[in-house]
Amino acid sequence: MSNPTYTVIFYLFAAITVCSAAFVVFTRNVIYSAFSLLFTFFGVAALYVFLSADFIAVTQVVVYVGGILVLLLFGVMFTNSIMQTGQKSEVTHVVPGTLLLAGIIGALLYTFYTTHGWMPSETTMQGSIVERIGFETMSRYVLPFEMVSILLLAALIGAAFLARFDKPGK
Amino acid sequence: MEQFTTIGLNHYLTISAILLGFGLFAVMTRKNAIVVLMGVELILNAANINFLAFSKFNGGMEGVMFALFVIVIAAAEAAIALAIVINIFKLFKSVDVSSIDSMKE
Amino acid sequence: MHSLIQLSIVVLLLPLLSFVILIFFNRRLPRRGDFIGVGILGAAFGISAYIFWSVIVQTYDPAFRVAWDFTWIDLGNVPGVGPLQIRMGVVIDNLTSIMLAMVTLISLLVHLYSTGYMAGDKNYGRYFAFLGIFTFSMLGIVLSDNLFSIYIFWELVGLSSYLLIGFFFEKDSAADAQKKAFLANRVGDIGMWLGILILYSQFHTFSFEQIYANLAAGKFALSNAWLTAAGILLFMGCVGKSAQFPLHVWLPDAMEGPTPVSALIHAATMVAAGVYFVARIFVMLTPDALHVIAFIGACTAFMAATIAITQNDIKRVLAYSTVSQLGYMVLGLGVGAYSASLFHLVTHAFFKACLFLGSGAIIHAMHHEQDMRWMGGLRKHMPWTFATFTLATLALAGLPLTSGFLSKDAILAGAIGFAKVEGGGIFYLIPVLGFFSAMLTAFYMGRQIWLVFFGESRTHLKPADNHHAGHHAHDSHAAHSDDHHAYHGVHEVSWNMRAPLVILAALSVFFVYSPDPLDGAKGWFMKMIPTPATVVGEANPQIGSLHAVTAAPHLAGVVPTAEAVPAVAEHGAVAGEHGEAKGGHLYSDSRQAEIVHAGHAAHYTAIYISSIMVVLGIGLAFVVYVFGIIDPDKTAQAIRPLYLFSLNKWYWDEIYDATFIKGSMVLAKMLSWFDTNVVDGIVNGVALLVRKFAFVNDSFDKHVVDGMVNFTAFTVNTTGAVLRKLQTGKVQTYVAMLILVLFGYFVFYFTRLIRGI
Amino acid sequence: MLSLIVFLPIIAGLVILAVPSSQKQIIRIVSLLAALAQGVLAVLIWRGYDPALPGITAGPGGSPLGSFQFVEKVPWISLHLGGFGSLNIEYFLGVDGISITMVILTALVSAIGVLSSWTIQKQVKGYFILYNLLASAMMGCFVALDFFLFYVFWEIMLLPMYFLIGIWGGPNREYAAIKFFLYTLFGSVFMLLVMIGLYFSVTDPVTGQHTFSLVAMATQTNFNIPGAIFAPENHLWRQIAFIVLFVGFAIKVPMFPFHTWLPDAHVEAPTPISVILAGVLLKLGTYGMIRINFPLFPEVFHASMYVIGIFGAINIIYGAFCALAQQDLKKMVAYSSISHMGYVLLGLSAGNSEGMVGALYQMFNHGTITAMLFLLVGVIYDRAHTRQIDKFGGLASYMPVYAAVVTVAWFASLGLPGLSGFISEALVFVGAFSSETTRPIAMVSVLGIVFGVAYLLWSLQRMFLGKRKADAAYDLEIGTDGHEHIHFHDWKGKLDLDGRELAMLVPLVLITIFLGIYPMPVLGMLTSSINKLVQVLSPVVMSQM
Repeated sequence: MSNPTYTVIFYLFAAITVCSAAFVVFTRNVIYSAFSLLFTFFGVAALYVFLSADFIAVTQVVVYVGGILVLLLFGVMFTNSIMQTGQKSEVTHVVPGTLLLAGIIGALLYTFYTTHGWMPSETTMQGSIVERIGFETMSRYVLPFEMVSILLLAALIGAAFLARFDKPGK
Repeated sequence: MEQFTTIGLNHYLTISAILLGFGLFAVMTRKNAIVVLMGVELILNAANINFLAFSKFNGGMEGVMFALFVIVIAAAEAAIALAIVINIFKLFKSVDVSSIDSMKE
Repeated sequence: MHSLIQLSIVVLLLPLLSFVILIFFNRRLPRRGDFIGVGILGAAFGISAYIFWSVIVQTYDPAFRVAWDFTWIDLGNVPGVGPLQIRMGVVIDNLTSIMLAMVTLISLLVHLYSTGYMAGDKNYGRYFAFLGIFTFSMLGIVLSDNLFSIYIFWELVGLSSYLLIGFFFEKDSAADAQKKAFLANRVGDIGMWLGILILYSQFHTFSFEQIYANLAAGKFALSNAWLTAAGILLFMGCVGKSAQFPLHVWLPDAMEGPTPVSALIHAATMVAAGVYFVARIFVMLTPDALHVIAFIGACTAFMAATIAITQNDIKRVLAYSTVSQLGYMVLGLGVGAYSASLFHLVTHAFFKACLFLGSGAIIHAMHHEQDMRWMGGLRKHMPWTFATFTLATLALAGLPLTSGFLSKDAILAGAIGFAKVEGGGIFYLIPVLGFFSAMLTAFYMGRQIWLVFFGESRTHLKPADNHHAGHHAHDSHAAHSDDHHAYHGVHEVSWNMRAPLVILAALSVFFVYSPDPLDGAKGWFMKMIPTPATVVGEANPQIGSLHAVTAAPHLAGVVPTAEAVPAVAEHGAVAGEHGEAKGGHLYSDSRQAEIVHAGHAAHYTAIYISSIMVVLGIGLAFVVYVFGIIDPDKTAQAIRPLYLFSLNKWYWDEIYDATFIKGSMVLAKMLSWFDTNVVDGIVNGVALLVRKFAFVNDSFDKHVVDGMVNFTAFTVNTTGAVLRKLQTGKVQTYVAMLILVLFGYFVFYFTRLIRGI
Repeated sequence: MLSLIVFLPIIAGLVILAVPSSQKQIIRIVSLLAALAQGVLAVLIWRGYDPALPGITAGPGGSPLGSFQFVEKVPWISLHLGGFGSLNIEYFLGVDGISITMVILTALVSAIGVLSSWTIQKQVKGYFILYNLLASAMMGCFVALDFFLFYVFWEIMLLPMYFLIGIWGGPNREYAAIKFFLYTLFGSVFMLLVMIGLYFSVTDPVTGQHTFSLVAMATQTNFNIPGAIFAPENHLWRQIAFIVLFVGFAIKVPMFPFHTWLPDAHVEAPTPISVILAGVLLKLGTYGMIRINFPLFPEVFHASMYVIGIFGAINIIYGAFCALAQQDLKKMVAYSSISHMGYVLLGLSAGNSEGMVGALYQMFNHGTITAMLFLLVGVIYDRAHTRQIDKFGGLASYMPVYAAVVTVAWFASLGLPGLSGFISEALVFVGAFSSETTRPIAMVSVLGIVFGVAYLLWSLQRMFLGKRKADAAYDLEIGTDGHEHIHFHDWKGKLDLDGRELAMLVPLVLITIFLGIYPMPVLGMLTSSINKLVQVLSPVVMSQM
């Protein structure tokens, strides 16, 4: 993949992802965090496209941006009065956290770059995989698929139950 | 230099590692439960990137499928987690995870 | 099947039918169904009379015998024995047909009599049902052809006796008496049962015929002592049922039953069954066994007679006289006077039934007063009863011209002959006791007649308190009150009670049995029932001719005329020749032949002595009670110990109570104590030991095993207290630790990587 | 057929499980229907039974067919134990003359027990489930021909019995239940050891493998493993095995020093359980002896005939004496059971056909008669709430039907001719006396007849005859018609026997009378089996007869 344009676009999205993720983590304002998380998700979705997983990318956008992020924003709004300016969230363990952050990232990178065992396959995945996903979902992964759907249903019902305001009997 | 111009596995892994690190940092240091949840989402995304990257460079479908399931489960997890957070807020009038330590002893 | 057999089975089953109908339906029938009981017995008597007529009168064959049997229990092909069956059957011979007629006749008369006597009783119907089952059982004994069925009916007779004695079961005395009767009978029965078992164990059959055939063939493998024992044990059944010493105690108490029952069961039939049974087994009794039987009979006759003279209860006197007369019969069998003994059985049945029914009439008329001391003068008020009672009394006392004279005399003659043949001094005790008892009999019967029928009424003399306290138990009807002091109620009984008395009294006269008023042996009875030849003669058991029955065909060839057949009966040269000719056709056993012969020789001696004795006895009664020369009360005072000894029935009840009954109860209590405390105590003790061990185990467990557990817990606790500090409850602390561990793993991993491992 | 008759009550129990516990009547009716169906099956089996086939040992060729009837034989458990070889357990049912009478008895007594259970009010559902389990296990014991299967049924029986006494019993029920349970368990534990030893000593002549089949074990030539623990030459171990098995069964009989659980269990148990206990369970002890103990070790049996006879005589006389001393009517009946089971032992010890037929017939008769006795005790206990003999008196005047049935039952128990108990006792004595070994014992045992009369008639007199006692358990009233009546405190039902009680008692009375007059219906089924059994035990028996 030595197409320079390709490379540049990759780095662009990589930068967006990393920077927005950093902003999510380091800003004190919860609202800012939430909005910058939006960019992170988009960036990640873009990276998925680079990884030939266009369907996953679309799913990422639909689920994360359309679902999870909205949920998070609702959460923020429920738990903070939005009109307050000082929606600062406190931090703790900053020093050990930073150290660990550096340590983990360093260690992982060290591992990645010193490992010589990454032997990319001859046949890398090319083109769209939507059809293959559909095929696999309905054949090999039909049981996990069904289980996941049931799990999702149960989780949604459970969540709705948990978050209800006026519980009967209380 | 070729290392930088040819986008290979390690690039994705590096991004994934950074996202993981940020996610962990958020989980560890932030007091607001919502932000902690955001950190968790970052970690999950990092994992997904890994899955897809290995899938791409290995040619199989396993990573893709797993990523798909991870997204679904992340959705479920987010829903549940937020419900819990809202309950905690109703109970403690706060979402500060460090102040919620009634399980201590 | 012979037609007589069919008829006899009908006779046997008719009373059972009466029982079944009456026990279930008596309350739904008019008159509580008494007409069914009487009617059925009438039919049974009719058939029995036909059997009697065709066997005894029409054909007149001393060897007559028909039998029929069927397989009752089939034990299959038994290893070591072969095909084994227990068969039941009936047999009819001369003796059976006589007994059948006698039993059904007396039973019929008692049924008839009871319609008057028991009228108004609340369990009237049940009474007739019980009479029915009794008659059935008694006929069963009579008709049985084997020991097993005799034993069965024997017990059933015991049951019906039990039911009838306790008919007024609300009285404690009646309930006691019925239990005592059954128990005493059972004691006798187990002896009989053991005797049966001895025979069965040798021959694997219960049939008389086969047992005797086997015995005659010398197949008895055990020693002779066993055979004697078998005889004595079988005789024990008779001891129980015929109330012989030492099991006689139940019969006087059995007078608690209704008086007609006393007449039927405890005078005429059931008690005679014992004698009948001994007669059936007579041929297998060894001389030793016969000696025992003779002595027991003599003792019983004497003892009961001495007791009878002091009793005041009218029925008790008769009861002891019954015991005494049964003693005579047993004595007769023991000494070998077989025919005489059975003859006495029949004559006694009639006159004693008459006496009991007469006493019943008196008791009925006197409103259930039974104490003779408060009677008297009834002669004028009850002439029919007086006449029949007196006639029967004369028969019992054994005055000439009566049936009792014929039979008793024959027995005593046999006893004298027996003593002569045995030749020992001690054997003379038997006739002596017999004659002495005859005198006593005459005395106490004279006393009874006088006290009851003559003199003035003494009803008013009866002390009221004594009456209630002491004699309450003798009242037959608890429902009737006891305050009939007045004399006016006494009157003759109605026809249905009078007719039986007359019939029975008529049967107590000599000409029914014998044309010669002095010699019963000339009569039809003793000719029809000759003494059978023993099968266990000690001289030569191997060649002993089997039985009177099997002997008879030989005789028929020798002596052509029917009258001459029972040669034994001819006290003359014929019998003598047969007797002395050892190994002859009739009595191959020399001893038996000698006794028969000597018995005939002693006939006139017996007549003289017994007549003198009877006259002495009656004279004494006159002297004491009529002329008042000897005051009975003063005499009683003079010989007070003897008087009390007699009055208290030789203290047998007390002795038994103190030994067997108390002994059994004490033993029972001891064993029960042993059971709950020792046997069960051991069980509980074992359980306790196990529990003790468990306690020891438990303390080991608590201190050692559990101590280790507690130590572990202590360690964990201390460690936990330290580690607890780490538990902040803050999620992020945990995450930090988690990541730290993760980091630690990386560090470890890298170290390995760097070192190139 | 046999499987059906065995498992029918369990099916009924499962049905009851589905019925709500408030529907007491439905539960009772389901149980009754099951018991009646069992009775019908028993009758069918009885009608289809061929009395000519002997049973006891295998038929021609070593197969149970041709000797046993209604045989059901399928492999059940087959385990391969490596070095120990393999464990072959079969589901093997079948009847011969010995068991068929017991099958009929069990069906009869079970049905009557259900009727008698009608008065149980406490936890009806649980009661009937346990009851049906018990009925199945009892039936199973009598038809099992595989030792292992027999043992399983034998043990299953204990459990419901324990609960039935322990929950529905009298005041001291826990003690009685525990005692019963431990005692019986003690016996059966050793049985298990002997059973395993037998397994490794016996081969099935058809398959050549080790077997638990009692049919194979009954033939001595099948003990063909050299050096096995119970091989014919191993006398000591065979004697030990015999004694251990015998004790195990003797506890159930119960035989003299092991009998003390019986009075306690009876006194505490509710009436139907007493009926089952005395009517069927005691028979299992002697049945086990006949089926297992004797044919498996005939030479030891021969050597110990005298001892068994002595214990039988002790049972007879000792039981009778103990009964004489009792104040509690039920305890008296319990001791009379001990006494009557002594006759069974005595008959068995005779070792000849008469004695053994008598013993088996006595088992059957004791089942019916004692069931009757306990039912009658239950009748009066329901009314008066006491069983003290002294608390009654004169009942015959007030309860004539009851008194009549009691009289029949009591006389049947004391062995009156015309009632079935007599024939069996007579045969026992005939047998015991015919065998020279047991002749002296028989002579002593005859005393038991007298003492049997003593305690039965005495109790009859104290309770039914005479008049009401001052401290009686009931009140005397003069009715409007001038007759005397009695009245029990808090008893609402009919004074005399009611319809249900008559329905229980009348069949037993009729059976007792019928079999007393004509015993062949039962004896006919027994004889060929018993003659075969005597033959199996014969090398010894023949020589001494």
